[in-house]
Amino acid sequence: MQFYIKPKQKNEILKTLRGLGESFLKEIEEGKNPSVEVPVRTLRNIKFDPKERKIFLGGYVSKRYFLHLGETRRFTQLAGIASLSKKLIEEDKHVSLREAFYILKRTIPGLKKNIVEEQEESNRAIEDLELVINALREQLHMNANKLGAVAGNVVIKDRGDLIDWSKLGSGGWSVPSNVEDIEFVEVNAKFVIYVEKSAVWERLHEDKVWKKLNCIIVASQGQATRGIRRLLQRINYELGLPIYVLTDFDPWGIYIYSVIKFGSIALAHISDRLAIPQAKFLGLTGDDIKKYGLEKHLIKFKEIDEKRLKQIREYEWFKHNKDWQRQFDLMEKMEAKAELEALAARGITFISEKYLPEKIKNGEFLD
Amino acid sequence: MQFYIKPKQKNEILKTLRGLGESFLKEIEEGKNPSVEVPVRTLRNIKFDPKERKIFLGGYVSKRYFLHLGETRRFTQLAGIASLSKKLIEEDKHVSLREAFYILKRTIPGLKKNIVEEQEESNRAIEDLELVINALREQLHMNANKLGAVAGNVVIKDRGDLIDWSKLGSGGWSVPSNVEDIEFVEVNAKFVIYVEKSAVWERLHEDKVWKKLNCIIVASQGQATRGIRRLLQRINYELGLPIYVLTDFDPWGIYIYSVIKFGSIALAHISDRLAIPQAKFLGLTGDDIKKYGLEKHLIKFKEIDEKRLKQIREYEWFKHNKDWQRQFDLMEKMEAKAELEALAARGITFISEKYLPEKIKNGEFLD
Amino acid sequence: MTEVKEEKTLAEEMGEKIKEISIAEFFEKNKHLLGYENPTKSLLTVVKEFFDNSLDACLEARILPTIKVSIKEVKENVYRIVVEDNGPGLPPDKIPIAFGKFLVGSKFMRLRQNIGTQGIGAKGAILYAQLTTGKPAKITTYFKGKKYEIELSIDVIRNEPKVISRKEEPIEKNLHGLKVEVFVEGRYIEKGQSIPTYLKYIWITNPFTKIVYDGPNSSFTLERVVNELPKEPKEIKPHPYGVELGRLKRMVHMTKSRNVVGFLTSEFSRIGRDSALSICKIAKVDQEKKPSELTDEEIERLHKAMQSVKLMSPPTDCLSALKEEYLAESLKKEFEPEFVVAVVRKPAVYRGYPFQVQVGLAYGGKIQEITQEAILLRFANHTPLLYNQSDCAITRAVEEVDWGNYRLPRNSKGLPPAPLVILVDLISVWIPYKSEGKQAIAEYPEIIKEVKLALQEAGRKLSIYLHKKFVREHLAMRANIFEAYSEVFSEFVSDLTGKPKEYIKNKLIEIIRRGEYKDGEEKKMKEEVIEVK
Amino acid sequence: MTEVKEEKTLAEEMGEKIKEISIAEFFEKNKHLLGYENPTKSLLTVVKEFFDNSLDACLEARILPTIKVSIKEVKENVYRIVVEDNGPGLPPDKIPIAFGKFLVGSKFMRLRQNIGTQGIGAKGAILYAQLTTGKPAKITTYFKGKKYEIELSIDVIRNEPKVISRKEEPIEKNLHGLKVEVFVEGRYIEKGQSIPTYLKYIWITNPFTKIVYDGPNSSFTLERVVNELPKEPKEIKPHPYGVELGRLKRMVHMTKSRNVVGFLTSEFSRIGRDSALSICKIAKVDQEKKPSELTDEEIERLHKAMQSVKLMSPPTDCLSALKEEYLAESLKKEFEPEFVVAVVRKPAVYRGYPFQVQVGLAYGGKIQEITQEAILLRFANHTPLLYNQSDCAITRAVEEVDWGNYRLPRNSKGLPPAPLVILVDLISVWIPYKSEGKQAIAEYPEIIKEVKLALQEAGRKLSIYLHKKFVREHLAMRANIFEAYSEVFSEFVSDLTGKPKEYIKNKLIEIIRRGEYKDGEEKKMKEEVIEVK
Repeated sequence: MQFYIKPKQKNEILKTLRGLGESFLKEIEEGKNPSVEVPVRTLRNIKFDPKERKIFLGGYVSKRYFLHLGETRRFTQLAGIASLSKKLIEEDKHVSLREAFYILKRTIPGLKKNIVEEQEESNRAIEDLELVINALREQLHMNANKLGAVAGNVVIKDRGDLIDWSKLGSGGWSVPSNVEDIEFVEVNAKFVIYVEKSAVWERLHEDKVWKKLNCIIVASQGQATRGIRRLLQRINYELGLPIYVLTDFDPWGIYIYSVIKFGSIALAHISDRLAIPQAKFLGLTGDDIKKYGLEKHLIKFKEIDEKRLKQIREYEWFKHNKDWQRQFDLMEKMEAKAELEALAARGITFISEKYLPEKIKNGEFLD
Repeated sequence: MQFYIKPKQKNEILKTLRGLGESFLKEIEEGKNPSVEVPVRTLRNIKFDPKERKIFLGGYVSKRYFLHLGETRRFTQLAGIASLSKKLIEEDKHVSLREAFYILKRTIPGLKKNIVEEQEESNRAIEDLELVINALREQLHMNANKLGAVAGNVVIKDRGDLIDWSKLGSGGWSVPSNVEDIEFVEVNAKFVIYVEKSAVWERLHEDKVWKKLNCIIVASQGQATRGIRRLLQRINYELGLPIYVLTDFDPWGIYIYSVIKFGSIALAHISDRLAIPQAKFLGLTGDDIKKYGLEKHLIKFKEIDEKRLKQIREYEWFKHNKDWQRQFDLMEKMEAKAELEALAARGITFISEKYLPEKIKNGEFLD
Repeated sequence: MTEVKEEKTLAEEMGEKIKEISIAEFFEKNKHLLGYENPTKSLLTVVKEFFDNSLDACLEARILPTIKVSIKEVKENVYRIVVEDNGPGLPPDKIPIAFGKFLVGSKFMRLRQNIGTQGIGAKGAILYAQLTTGKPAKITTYFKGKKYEIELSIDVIRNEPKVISRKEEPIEKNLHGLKVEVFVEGRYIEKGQSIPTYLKYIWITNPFTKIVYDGPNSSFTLERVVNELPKEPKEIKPHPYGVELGRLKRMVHMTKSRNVVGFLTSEFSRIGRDSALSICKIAKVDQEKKPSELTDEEIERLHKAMQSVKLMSPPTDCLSALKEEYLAESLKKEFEPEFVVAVVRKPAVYRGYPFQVQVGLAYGGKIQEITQEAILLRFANHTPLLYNQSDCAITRAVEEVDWGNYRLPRNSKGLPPAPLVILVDLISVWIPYKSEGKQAIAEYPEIIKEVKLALQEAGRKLSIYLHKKFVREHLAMRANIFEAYSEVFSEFVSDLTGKPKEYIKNKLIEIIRRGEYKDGEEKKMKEEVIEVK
Repeated sequence: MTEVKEEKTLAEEMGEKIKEISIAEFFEKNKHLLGYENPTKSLLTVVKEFFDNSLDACLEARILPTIKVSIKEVKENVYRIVVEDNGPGLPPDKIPIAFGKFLVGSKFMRLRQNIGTQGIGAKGAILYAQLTTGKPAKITTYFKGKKYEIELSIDVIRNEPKVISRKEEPIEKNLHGLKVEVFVEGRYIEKGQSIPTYLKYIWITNPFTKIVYDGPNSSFTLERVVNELPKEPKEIKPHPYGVELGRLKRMVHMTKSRNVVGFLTSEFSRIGRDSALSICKIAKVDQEKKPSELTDEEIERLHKAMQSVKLMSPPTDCLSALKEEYLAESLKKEFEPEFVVAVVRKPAVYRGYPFQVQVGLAYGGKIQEITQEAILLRFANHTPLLYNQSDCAITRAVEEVDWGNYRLPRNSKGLPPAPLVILVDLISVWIPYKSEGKQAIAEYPEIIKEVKLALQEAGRKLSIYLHKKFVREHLAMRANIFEAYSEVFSEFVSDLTGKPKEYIKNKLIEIIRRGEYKDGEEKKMKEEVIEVK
């Protein structure tokens, strides 16, 4: 399976969509039951490669049929999304997942039902289509939520505008939900710091970290959006810059890192292919807490934190990793978490002027 | 009471902070109990002016004393925040609320307690200080969360950069949490559309609504952040542009409008003074649902929606407004809400090409 | 010295205070123990006691029962209650002790399934009547061509009947039956834990009974559903596994057998000569010894040995369940459901007592209209239990069943939220009630287990019905559904390929009308997984 | 013709089957009704019955009780139980009926507060013993300078004692007391609903008792906390409000009074001559009529009239609560709390029966170590109730109290999660138990209300304590707190003004040490609001 998907040419995708329709048509004309092959996304088809340390979909596909009571609805939805996607690409328009839902939602004549009743259904159909034609939903012109900002010595081209990420004042460039079409015009940075909190991003931005360390700083709020993940992936694969992930020292922060690096484990779904196996963890560690004297600034674990820690340390990709297990042990022993903002207790600009430069210089990453 | 606070000069604020400290010192030197007057924020001091239709704080202040068991802690925290704020302004640094918390959090010698234990405490101290010295927290260099994007025919200057909001590709400018220091250099727009969802912002942006209608489009996600609200206020007061608020037809959307227009009703707190009384409601109405045939795309009310509707229609500023009560009646009758995305069912660009131009042209605002 | 004297006087004084009270006096003071706790329940209890007696009498005499119940308010909160049956009646000279003396009965020590067993119920009702209204009970019996009317009350102090009047008059020779009339204080209700409910429910488990009810606000007649009595339950001897040491001792001293082997084989069920000999051997007791000469130690050893030998379970012809179809039939009559099933389990044993469980489930139909939660009807020996539902082994068993397994809404706590009537009837020679009120059954694991097994068996049958119903409705819907989806699917394929929608649609409908896609095939298709590397 | 004959034979046949059974036989078969439901509870019940008897006897004789309980396992699951008291003993000739015949007792119809009243408990224990181990009970009494040892069992069929042996030997003249020894099957546990728990709890409400316990695994002695018996409860006559019509009729026929007025004034409490006359007037009954000549209608009218006249509540000297300080004292001894309060309510009336509630609360101290949820101890007439807690009027009342009102953690459901022992003791001449097992009290509104009032009164006292504790700790902390905060506050003011921190701090500490800021003053300051336009 291919891991990184290059931005496809629109024509290429249009061709695939048309091909899908034609395969249905052929079966119908031959008097057969229209069918489609969808890669299986159950656990048994999710693989982890311990050497390469990546999650990927195995080779199982399941064949679905239109004339099957349990599948006819989902099959129809898949075709509906394919049809919508074709229209969008042709008209060069994008829709949000919610809009796609409303567009597909209409009554099926003769049934007291709509083609989709809940957004979950259209979302699932989009995921199905991603798998069937091996494209990202963004390439199908369906966007998730937009969130997050970026700054750094980079000039891009987007919708005809030249945008200089170093000249956007305190705000930065607002990362769109779809980054498929942006072009990197000039890149003058050595790596990327992704931080899980926009407040910390503002700290780094105010302290001109991207200028001093010659890097790009990116943030969203909490779990990285698809737009951000795709942006990071494109920078990593196309520009070859390392991605450093800066999070709190807690199970949630580490899971944010894990998703960027390995992909999400929500039952195998194309977003796993947004993974960036080369990403490195630059966030707080148990050792940092001692080193920078943050012991007084820990937040006691709640039950849910403990539970999450237990889960996360059992993930295949952490389970056999001694470094990470050591961190989990430290966390378990402390029964507490540490936030990036706690570094402010050591000085307002401590994170920018001491913590980050030192860690990066010494290569204190976790992998 | 003054409603709109002009960006204050840094020196002015520094002077006020120093003055606060000196008033404490004077009392101490006179052998008195150090005291401070804080405007009362309980309900009885929240006023609504039915003519001007705005919420404001009445003239009650309560006198607080340092040597009072119930107040000494909060008093100390107030002084702590004042001291931090002075330092930040002098060094021209900003911190997030979370950072402020960690900076203030340290052990009080002789007590098994920190100056602040929870972020709520430092937040409250910041609110207290805002009231005491009549400044916004952003002017005290303490920022809330950053969220949201803006686009339009506007050029601003921020941290020395000239930023053109019309030339930022699909992303737009990421609005910082603190907009006190931005300067409007060139403004070529007639009004502002604030929309409660970033997905809809992307729709409008893709459809070049800001270009076609000659306006500015702003979005955050859900309730507007303080940065956004302040930005809207500054545009409204300083540039004189009307603000139109585009939300779903449900109690939550209407409350988003209400906060932008009248201020938040969370117990009287300086953010009420972020209000924009001239803001108008451009969101979906009960009439739009009929007019644009959205009846099939309603979402049934849950109990919590009904409850919220009951609350909101009783607010002083809606209670005596016939237009709004009519909308609430419609909503109550439908027992359902309508989302902006539902307009996509009538065509992908329907919202941009038909709905907005028509409503704006016909002046179909609610006030 | 004086102190000592005083103490002794005290002991004697206390000794002198000791006196016997009668069981009637005891129950008079503790009437709540018999179900006379509040006016509503008391009224129900009075009717129940007489009704149960009538039903028992008819069954004993193998007569198809016809029982009339009349309740009239004579003044505020005072009711005249009459219960009349077509049973065998009683000889007039037996009436006084049968109705006027506690702990007198015909069924106390018999090991056979009966409703009443304790010789308390009817007397309690009469006692309650005289306590609240002061009026004696009037018992009428039709006996040997005469009608006897006897008015009596209970002499509480002596626990003896007091006959107040006795009339007789000639009647037709072949009339028979018994009638009881009392006046009681109480409160009458029509719904819920009420007399009409009681009568309707008892009729379900005794569908060979005709009930004529004439109440204060309503009258009804419940006709016989079945014209056949259930098989007559037999009396059995105690089973060795259920006998306590103390009781064994007493049996040893009362037996007429001349040796131990004879004693064991004749006084117990399921002990044959071989078992008896091996019991003696294990107990190291001389098999020829006269029972009355056994020492305490020997009896103890015998008792232990009896528990240790392997014996057959007690005979179960002492129990008389309904035929499954009769139970189903009466449930159908009462609730008009769309589906009904009855299951009668094989008898099982608890502490040496045989017992048996019969259950019925009625689903859907008119039940939908009544409620959204399942209705539970509890019975013991075919008699409804209306109170203390939450505290009963039957309820516990019903709640422990996972109804979700049977295509019903899953019950997280309590009963499933389905249009369902659940009937459970526990039949035994000895029902372990939690109190004399006889409204709840003790939570013995053996009983809970049997009830659950019965319900699960019935549940499986209901599940089969529900599945068939589903498939039936399903197949009819199938073609419709495919054609409906084809409408939009064709449109989408048309969008993707440019071919006209109608063309595609017609082709699809052809395929559908060929109807080659069966359920089994579909399943297979669904599981078809192809490995592509 | 043949059919008719058969029917008649049937009626006669059924008549012939009727026979009397004894109350002993009844309880043998229904032993679970007396608390013999399972081995653990049975063992406890045996001890409880004998212990309660001993305690009652001592109280009756006004002797400070010393009661010894010994339990030894003689073989697996068989225990020898001995309960011995220093009470008055019983004359040897009374022993057989006092211990070997059901429904014999000295206290049954007396309206006075007693633990046992039904003449059942001790016999039930002996019956259970002989049923499970076949061994007779051995009763020893010290009487008039002799020690009598009587072995007896119960003839179940006849409900009569059967004396097996009788020994006597001379002893010291002033020895007195009674000892009971039985062998029973059962299971012994040490914690929870166990015999040691029972003894510890009964000692709390009877702190004038010395208890010597010698168990299978542990021994302990609970010494008297108080050397004074509570006042002796008096026997009272029935109150007219609590008398049923049937009972009135019986009283009318048994009275020795020669006229109605005499009857009313002498047989009831709270009817004086005036009340009696007005009852006769309302009832339209000739006041001079001989009671035995009253017609049923007249008695009925009298009964009604008695309910309608205004009468004083029944006298309450039939009840004997503990002194509050004694109750508090024994709670303190048992639980070592930091605070304890006892409240004894005035007597109240339920259905003509006087009753009284005493409660105790013990808070903090060692209790913290035991549990995080409040412990509830329920008592009826000073006897602990260990089973069926969830089903009891006392529990309901405790849960209905909003403990949050008394500076305790608020209870949303159930008991408050506080280091608290809640003791509730219901005292009455007639406790409305839910069953003979005597473990739960029926939920009469009058009882629930009184218990709640008592708990609320105690709660208020606890609340005052908790408040004082808070203030005490608070004042001590005050100066410290101000000085600590001054440290950082001075630093901040120094930051803002540039003055040296130490200078500011020293000035502040001066102000604090002047100590002019009292709590009251603070409050006033807090409310000070200045209007500024």
